[in-house]
Amino acid sequence: MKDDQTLGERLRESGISRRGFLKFCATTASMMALPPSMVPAIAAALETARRPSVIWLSFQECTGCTESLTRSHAPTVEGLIFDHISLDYHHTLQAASGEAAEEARRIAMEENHGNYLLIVDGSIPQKDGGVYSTIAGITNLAMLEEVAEGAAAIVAIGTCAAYGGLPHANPNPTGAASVSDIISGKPILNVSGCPPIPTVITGVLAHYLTFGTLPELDHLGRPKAFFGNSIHDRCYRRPFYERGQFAETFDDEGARKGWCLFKLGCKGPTTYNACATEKWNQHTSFPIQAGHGCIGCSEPDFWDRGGFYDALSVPTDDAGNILLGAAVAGAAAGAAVGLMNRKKQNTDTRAHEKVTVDDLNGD
Amino acid sequence: MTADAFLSFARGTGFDWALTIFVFGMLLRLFEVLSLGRKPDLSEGRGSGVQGGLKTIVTRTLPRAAVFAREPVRIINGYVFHIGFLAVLFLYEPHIELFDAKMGLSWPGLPTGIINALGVLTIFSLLLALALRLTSPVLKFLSTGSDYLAWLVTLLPVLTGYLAYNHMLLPYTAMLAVHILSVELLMVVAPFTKLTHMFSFMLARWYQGYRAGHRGVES
Amino acid sequence: MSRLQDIPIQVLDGQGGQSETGNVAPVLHEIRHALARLASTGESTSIDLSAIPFAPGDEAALFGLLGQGEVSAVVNALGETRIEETTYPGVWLVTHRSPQETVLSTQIEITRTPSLLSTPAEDLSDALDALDHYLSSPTAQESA
Amino acid sequence: MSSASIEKGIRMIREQIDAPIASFFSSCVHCGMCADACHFYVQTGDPRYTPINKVEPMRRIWEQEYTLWGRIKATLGLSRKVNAQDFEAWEELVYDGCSLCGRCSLVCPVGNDISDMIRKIREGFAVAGHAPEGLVGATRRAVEIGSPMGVRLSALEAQIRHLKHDTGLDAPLDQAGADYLVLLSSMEIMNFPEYLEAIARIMQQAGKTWTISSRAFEATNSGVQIGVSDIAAELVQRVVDAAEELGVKTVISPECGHAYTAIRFEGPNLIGRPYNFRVQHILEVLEEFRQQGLLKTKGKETDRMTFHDPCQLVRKGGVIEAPRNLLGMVTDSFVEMRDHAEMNWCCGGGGGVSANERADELKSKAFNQKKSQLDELGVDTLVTACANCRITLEEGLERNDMDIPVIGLTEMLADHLVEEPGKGGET
Repeated sequence: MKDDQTLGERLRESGISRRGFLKFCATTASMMALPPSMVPAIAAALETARRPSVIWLSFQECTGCTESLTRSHAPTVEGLIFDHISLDYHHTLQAASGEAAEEARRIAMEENHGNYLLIVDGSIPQKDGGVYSTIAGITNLAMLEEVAEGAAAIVAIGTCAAYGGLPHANPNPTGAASVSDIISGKPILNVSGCPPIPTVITGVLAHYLTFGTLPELDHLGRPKAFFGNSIHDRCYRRPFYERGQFAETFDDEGARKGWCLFKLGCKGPTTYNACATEKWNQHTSFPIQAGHGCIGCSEPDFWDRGGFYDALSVPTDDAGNILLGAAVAGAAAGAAVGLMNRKKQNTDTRAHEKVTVDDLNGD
Repeated sequence: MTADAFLSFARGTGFDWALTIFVFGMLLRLFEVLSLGRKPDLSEGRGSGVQGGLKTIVTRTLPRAAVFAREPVRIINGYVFHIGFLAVLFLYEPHIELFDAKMGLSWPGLPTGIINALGVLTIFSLLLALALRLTSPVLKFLSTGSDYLAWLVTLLPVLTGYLAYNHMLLPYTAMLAVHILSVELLMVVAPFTKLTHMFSFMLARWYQGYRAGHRGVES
Repeated sequence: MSRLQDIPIQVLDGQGGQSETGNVAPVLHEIRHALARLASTGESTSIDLSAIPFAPGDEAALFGLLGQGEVSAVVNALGETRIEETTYPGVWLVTHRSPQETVLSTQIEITRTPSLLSTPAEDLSDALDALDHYLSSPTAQESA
Repeated sequence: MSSASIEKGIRMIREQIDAPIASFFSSCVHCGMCADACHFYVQTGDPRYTPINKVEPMRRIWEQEYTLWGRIKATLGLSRKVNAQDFEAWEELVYDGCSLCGRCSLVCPVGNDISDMIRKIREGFAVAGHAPEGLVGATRRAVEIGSPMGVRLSALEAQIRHLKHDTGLDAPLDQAGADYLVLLSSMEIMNFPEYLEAIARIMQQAGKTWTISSRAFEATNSGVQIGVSDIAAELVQRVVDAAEELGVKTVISPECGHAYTAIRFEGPNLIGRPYNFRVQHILEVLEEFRQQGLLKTKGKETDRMTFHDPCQLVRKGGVIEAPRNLLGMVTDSFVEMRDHAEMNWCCGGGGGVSANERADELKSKAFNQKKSQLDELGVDTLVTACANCRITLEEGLERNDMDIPVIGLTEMLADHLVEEPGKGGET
């Protein structure tokens, strides 16, 4: 493979017709959540896009993000993209292991210094010098700092890399942190989700490949194209919410009729992701469609935001004890004030001298 | 602090504190009132004090025609924001869910569109209430800082709820947090302002009604 | 292990052409506006259905409402793409599939001719070259 | 004023505050509806006369003395203690600007009995030396002479002699075992002796025995009006002693508003025990006679007339139907005022205002409310059942050049009595 070819050239070389290229551009636009009117711009950009080197670091994670990516539903398109990136290090996927693998990483870093794309999944333990997760004897913390230094941009894949995720959940025994907690001064893009939607991962990579830049981000560093709307706003069950039709349990009539899952704890209103439109498994379905509320997995600290089955409008703590305590304290304080008042009144009553007409002239 | 963390605070610690202060404060006020006691009425009754008290708690909800004729706008507006506020509070499904989850009580709600419209109505009604307070000589004379504070903390939950639902001003998560926080502000402020009337009005009506009932007087 | 039909869930019939959520109507309105634009200014519009929040059955309901018109074509490039005119001329349903036949994206195009149908300009010169090449080849001269 | 007397006033107000008062202050939302119910505010347009404002010093005392929050505020210097200037400033509002008519209590949406609060705050103002001179004088006369107007027994005896001379009817003094002990207000003795005659004739027709106590003939209770419970109790005690000594079954409160509620409802609470006799307003007695067929009338008035409900009777005494039933016996041309019965407007002279000379101007302003009610109706005659209302109304009508006679209902009924042969009259 020649590294100086553009993506366009590369695609045509692999025998794709001009209509095929157009179709590729159209489906890529769809994947990047760009409007179909962007297709010509994508085609033009692909003609000049170069093949980048990619280093993928997996830290404190469950490999769910990689699983999600490799199960992406459109192997042709994503396959084409991955054929045209140089995935130089991904310890789950690469054939090399041990010292050879680390060697590949070092070579890629040296050869593409300042130009490679760093993809991270998993959080980074910081406590006790980061000893809780190491690769080849190197702590995740040290490896991240080392690799990030020469990266053109960093993509944090999954909620762990983006915001700390599950390892960061209270009480966070390993001191897990997100990429952006550690690295500054580099463009960082977060593709959150536990795991992220595969088409969103590839869409973001396609955007970077195509345009050579990171897309527009929201205040949490996520691409607006995918994370610009809440699940609730794009949910097909939204009309039921508006009409006040809710499933009360998972097996009642409302649940069978596909009514809104708000009362069953759906976090759709405060969760920003593309599940409701992109969906999963070849646009087949997503959790709400399957009858379970959104758990908000693409938001920071979603593990610590109250019960998954408590409605958003319900306070997260058990109010029972507070209520009882406050009630007892309030009643006691009231009674205490009451006693003081009574005492005061008794004193007044005792001090009361019978009022006569002579008292009325006030002197 | 991210919007999510802010929301978590509002739903967690913030709510705990607000609820504590609200319950503590309201019970304190209630006990303060009741512990002052009342001497038994030794005069021969013409009617039942208990009946009069219970009756007045209900009937005093309606205005006397003679006074209504003098202040129709103020009285109707009073109904509008009271009913609007209570409807939005008690008939919006997510709110009902709160009562259900915390108290095990639930009842049917209204469609969100209607709640939204009621919210707008309530906001305008509260604005009118403020305008009346600022223009009527009597209200202006009577009003203290505490009255305006009570007005503000009543308006905020309705306003922020409306803004959150309609995705205005702030992203939903942040606005929802602001909304919940504004309710908590209301809960904290209520026991120390005239908002205590939300409970004490029943006592006041009871006492006057009891006396009227005992004397066989209309009330 | 129970079979699918033993699981007490009710699968809603998605073919009924009825949408309980009411999510179909807004798409139809969007199509109508695009069609009006096409008629007055000639501007084409493409609607990517993967960006529309559909309930199970909504998509089928939409397709049912649009119906099938006079033209249907298949483009074999990077997998099969079906291009069908609906009963509303100018409104096309374009379904891109991968070689593995999974749907990559579904689009409704409001245009006189979907762009994928017309021959790319570069292909014309390639075709010319190919035909010239053939005509200059011995086989061609023989058959002439 | 000495700070000692202010201290006394504050202590007295503190003594008055009970659970109802605390619940009222807890409930007030400053909605201002009470202003619209008050003739002093409506006629002057001065927001200081808003009823709830008249008890503002009491509210501050309640908050600062009886609530934790108020104590904290006071400690932090966020609220000011009630001082001599406050007493000075509020005296006029508490006495001149309120006739204790109770209309505000009836319209308060949260149910505050504001009128009762003003009745109670007066206790503090009185002992602090902030009661109006006129009322203090009346109270002194009530205690020392037995009548706020200084009417002595001899004056009553003179009226009884007139009665005998004119009609041959007697008003028996101190007759033990009578059915009824009749009380009179000074005004009835001095200004409206027709009342005494009417009673005598009605009692005769009904065949009831009655008496007047030479020791306690006065019904008016200045102690209640000025707001000194100790004095009010003393005045009530005089009547109770007389009634018990004479062994009467029923004490009749005359055509007077506050005298009725004072003896009927406040009395037992003032002296700290229930009575062993009944107390009725004269209209209640007449209504009972009517129902028992003991009241027979003939002929009807032809004048167009209306009835002025005394505030204390309708809003605090519960006498609403009786006057209407009784009026029905003697007139077909009775019309109601726009706001009548429990919503009637005060004449402006109740609650001690008429005894407080310095309030004259304010009282006449407040009367305009009554005037506008009467102007609307255009009646020939005004009937009422309270001597104090009657005097206030007569003064007000005269000042406004309105030629409408004011008549007591009892007298009017007496005028229509069927004179049965052999029973009294000029035999």
